[in-house]
Amino acid sequence: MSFEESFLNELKSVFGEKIVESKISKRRIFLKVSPEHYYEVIQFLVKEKGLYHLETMTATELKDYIEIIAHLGLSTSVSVKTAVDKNSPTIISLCNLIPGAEFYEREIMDLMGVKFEGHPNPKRLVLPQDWPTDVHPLRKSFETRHNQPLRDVGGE
Amino acid sequence: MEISITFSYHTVFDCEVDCVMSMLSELLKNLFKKRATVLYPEERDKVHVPEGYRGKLEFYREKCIGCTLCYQVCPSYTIEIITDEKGKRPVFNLARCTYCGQCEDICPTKSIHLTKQFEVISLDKKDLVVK
Amino acid sequence: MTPESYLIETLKVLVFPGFTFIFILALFYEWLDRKFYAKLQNRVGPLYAGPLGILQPLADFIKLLSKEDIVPKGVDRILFTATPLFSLTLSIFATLLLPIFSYKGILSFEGDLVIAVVLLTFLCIITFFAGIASYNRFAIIGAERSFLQLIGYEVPLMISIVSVALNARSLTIQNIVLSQKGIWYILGPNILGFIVFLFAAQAELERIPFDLPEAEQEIIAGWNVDYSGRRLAMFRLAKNIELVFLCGLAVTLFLGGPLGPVVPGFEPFLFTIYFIIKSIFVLAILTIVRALFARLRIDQIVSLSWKYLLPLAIIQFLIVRLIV
Amino acid sequence: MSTFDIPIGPQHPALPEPLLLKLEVEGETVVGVDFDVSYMHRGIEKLLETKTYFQGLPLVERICGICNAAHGLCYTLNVEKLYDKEIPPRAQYLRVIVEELSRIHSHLLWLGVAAFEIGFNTMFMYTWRDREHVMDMLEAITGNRVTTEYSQIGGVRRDITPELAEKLLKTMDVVEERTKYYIKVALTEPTIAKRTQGVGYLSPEDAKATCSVGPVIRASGIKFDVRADDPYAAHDEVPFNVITYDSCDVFGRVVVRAQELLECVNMIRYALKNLPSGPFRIKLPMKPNAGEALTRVEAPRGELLHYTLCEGTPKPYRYKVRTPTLANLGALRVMLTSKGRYVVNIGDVPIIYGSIDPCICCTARVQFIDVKKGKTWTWTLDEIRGMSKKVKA
Repeated sequence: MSFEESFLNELKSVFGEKIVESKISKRRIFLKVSPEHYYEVIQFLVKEKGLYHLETMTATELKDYIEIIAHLGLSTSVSVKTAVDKNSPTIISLCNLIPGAEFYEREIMDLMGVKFEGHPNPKRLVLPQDWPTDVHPLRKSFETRHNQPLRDVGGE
Repeated sequence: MEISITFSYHTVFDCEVDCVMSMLSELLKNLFKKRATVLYPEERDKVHVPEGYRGKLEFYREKCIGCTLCYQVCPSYTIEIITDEKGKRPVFNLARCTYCGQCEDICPTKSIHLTKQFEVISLDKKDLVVK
Repeated sequence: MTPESYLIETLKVLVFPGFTFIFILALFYEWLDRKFYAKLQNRVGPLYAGPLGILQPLADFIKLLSKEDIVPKGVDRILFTATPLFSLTLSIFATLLLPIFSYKGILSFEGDLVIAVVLLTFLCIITFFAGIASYNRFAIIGAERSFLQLIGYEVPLMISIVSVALNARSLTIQNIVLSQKGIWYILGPNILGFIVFLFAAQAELERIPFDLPEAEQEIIAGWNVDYSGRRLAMFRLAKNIELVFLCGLAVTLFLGGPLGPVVPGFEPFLFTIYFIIKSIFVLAILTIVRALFARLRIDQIVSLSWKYLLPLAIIQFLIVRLIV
Repeated sequence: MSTFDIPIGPQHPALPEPLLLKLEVEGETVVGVDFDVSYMHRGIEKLLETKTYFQGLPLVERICGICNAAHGLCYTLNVEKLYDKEIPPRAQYLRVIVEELSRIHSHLLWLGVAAFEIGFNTMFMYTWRDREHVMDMLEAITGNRVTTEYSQIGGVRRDITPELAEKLLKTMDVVEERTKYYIKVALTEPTIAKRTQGVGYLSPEDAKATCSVGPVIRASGIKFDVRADDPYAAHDEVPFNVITYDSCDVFGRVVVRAQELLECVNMIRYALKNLPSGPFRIKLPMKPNAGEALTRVEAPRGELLHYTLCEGTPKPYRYKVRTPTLANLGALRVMLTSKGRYVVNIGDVPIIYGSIDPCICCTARVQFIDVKKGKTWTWTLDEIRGMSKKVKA
């Protein structure tokens, strides 16, 4: 009964079926949660279980939805995943729970276009100022021009 | 929000003076030490290049079997595959090469070798291409 | 005054202990300072311009002269052009007071020590005006800092000079030098004064422990951020000549000026040699201080000078008052 | 008191990092700060999706010039988790050695830059001279001073020969003796003490709230080090102790980094002494099996995190890199604003900013947009180089 399994069973006992899926590997726990219970689960993890350290937040564009993952934890890291619909992605911001989440959410806002409600200053972090506001580079739809071989520009 | 900062460090006067003195002795010791800088253009031989340094590419045409593995693994598309009389062979455009050594690593017949030559500069792009 | 004495006087001012000599000495001191500083840090320092890089300061000076001289918009034009000229002329004027080839300088009259002290303060005020003239955020902060720093180190500097004057019972440099014929003041009661003078000189020249007005990391180049081309060349030359002046002043006040064992025939020649050797000794100390410390914050500088330099200067004054 | 803002801008002569700090200043005290990281955004995460895992390794190593061994190690550990094959222990030990060597060179580099920030040029010259010993060792072992390319997917590229190990032990004695001298100077030098004590204050509560990592959080008294909490490679066998200091200011960070240097030296000695024998590399197929992996590594600046989602194809579906500097930006803002009795002076800004050891090139990646034509495209590193050739030719 490794630490991860006992931790997971405890979470399951508290949240029951709210946790849709879960996966365990060495010192890693992946949980899939619906967007409504996302804030509730993370609040439980931060307040009761004392996982104050938010490692990072990842956004991945899958086939039909965008998956937001919040990785929490010091030694065993717990990753809470939620699905967000692709065309109008909005989710609750974690800034009042963990002030450190501000920069991770701003980066996802820039690159993936996910709106975070209640974010203290939703300004641009990573993209240049004059970048058009609707273009999000990390979306699969954003086509990058494949690199051509070095153009031989004549030269001397 | 009142911030109370407690400084509990020891700034006893004597320990500061002896540190300044030790710094002074270090300075004066350096006066007689040989200088650390190696004057590159003049003292070219003093620059020590260790074994296994990843420098300019060298290609042995006879060993190559044309498997184009190096083409697949090169991250910066330095390698172009052309076919000459003996078969397929890579051509390296050193203008793009980042000297990561992946090609030397993956080549089954060890026909690519990164030499210790680190001065890879030239006025003409033509001689940057390793045939 | 016969015509040729006029000629000799102008030659004195223009060539020997005057402008050309000081110009060469200033560049030589800058080269020596940079070379010694590099040697202390185990590196090479200027090397390529001339033998051992001795012409490097001259090369920098000429390069700056040939560079484009940009005058930014919104700048107070009068001050912007006047301050470099003033700082250059005043620092050369100050060096005329120094006794180099005999025990009295070219300009030597009753009470010329006061002029030297006034010029010291003038030079610092000019850097303040230079900062204010270029209407740039960094320059304003740099100017404000140079003034704050002036308040810090000015009083101890004055007291240490006054205690030397008290020791020699006169305000003229000539008498001070002559009264040191017996024992130099540094060996005599004025050792504390010498230390205070050195730290104050380091602050006047804005060198490392006190180089806040042009702290490269915080406010880029401080008060001379907008100056370029000829103006910057003049400012840098003025800074070097000021270095010569302060080393010379330290030598005349504390190390007995150009005095030393003398062969009757060649007095002026030997006096100059002694003067140069002693001021190189003072320059070496200044460079070691530059290599030894980190830069202090503005509030720390002012508190340091009021907490440590001022009491030292007052003790020095009391010692001289009691002994002499 | 009217405030006006001072830009300590992206092109600053002394700060080598392209980060714009907009400081609101009242006289000499800093009241507010806002920063902008968008000057070095190179689109690396997008680029990694167009390259296979094997081609991605040299690109990941070039995210940051100083801590590239950490990036390479984190990348290879991450991809190896997808294969879940057994990596030979000798490779793990060799990885720890090269990682600790690059930590020494990164901390020595930081000590020099921090001394330069407060105007102490002599210390800058000395630390960078002594760093050359470590750089020569890195060059001898891995073939290049900075981009080490040492840990590969499936093990390590080269083995350490006995005489290299011999030379490495000798270098470690030199480095240890010099580090002891620097610790003595850093602790007692009056001017350094004046410029760093009580500057850049970050209370433990703020450190926890802003999720800061690495020496910044350890200098506020919180024991958090990925090598101890979530051991990777051979860190569970190589003993070391986590250095913390409770002064919560720049001085604490200097002490933590200096002491960590000594820890690295002992770790390298221990790892060299009982280096397990056996192969140092195994062959892995080009195509990993599907799954997702999350790896955390203790880079010199703090906890570095790589996450990848793979769908069985040789190219990653999504690759996320979170560098330690991004985590410390929150702490930087807390440190730079004056509150109550704690006053930040303009003179302190460079040293506070330097104390988190920023590496902005890690945090951002370049993309171009052409506003006139409204077309946007991403240029890779090589095309930027191609472009520069055109300009030059």
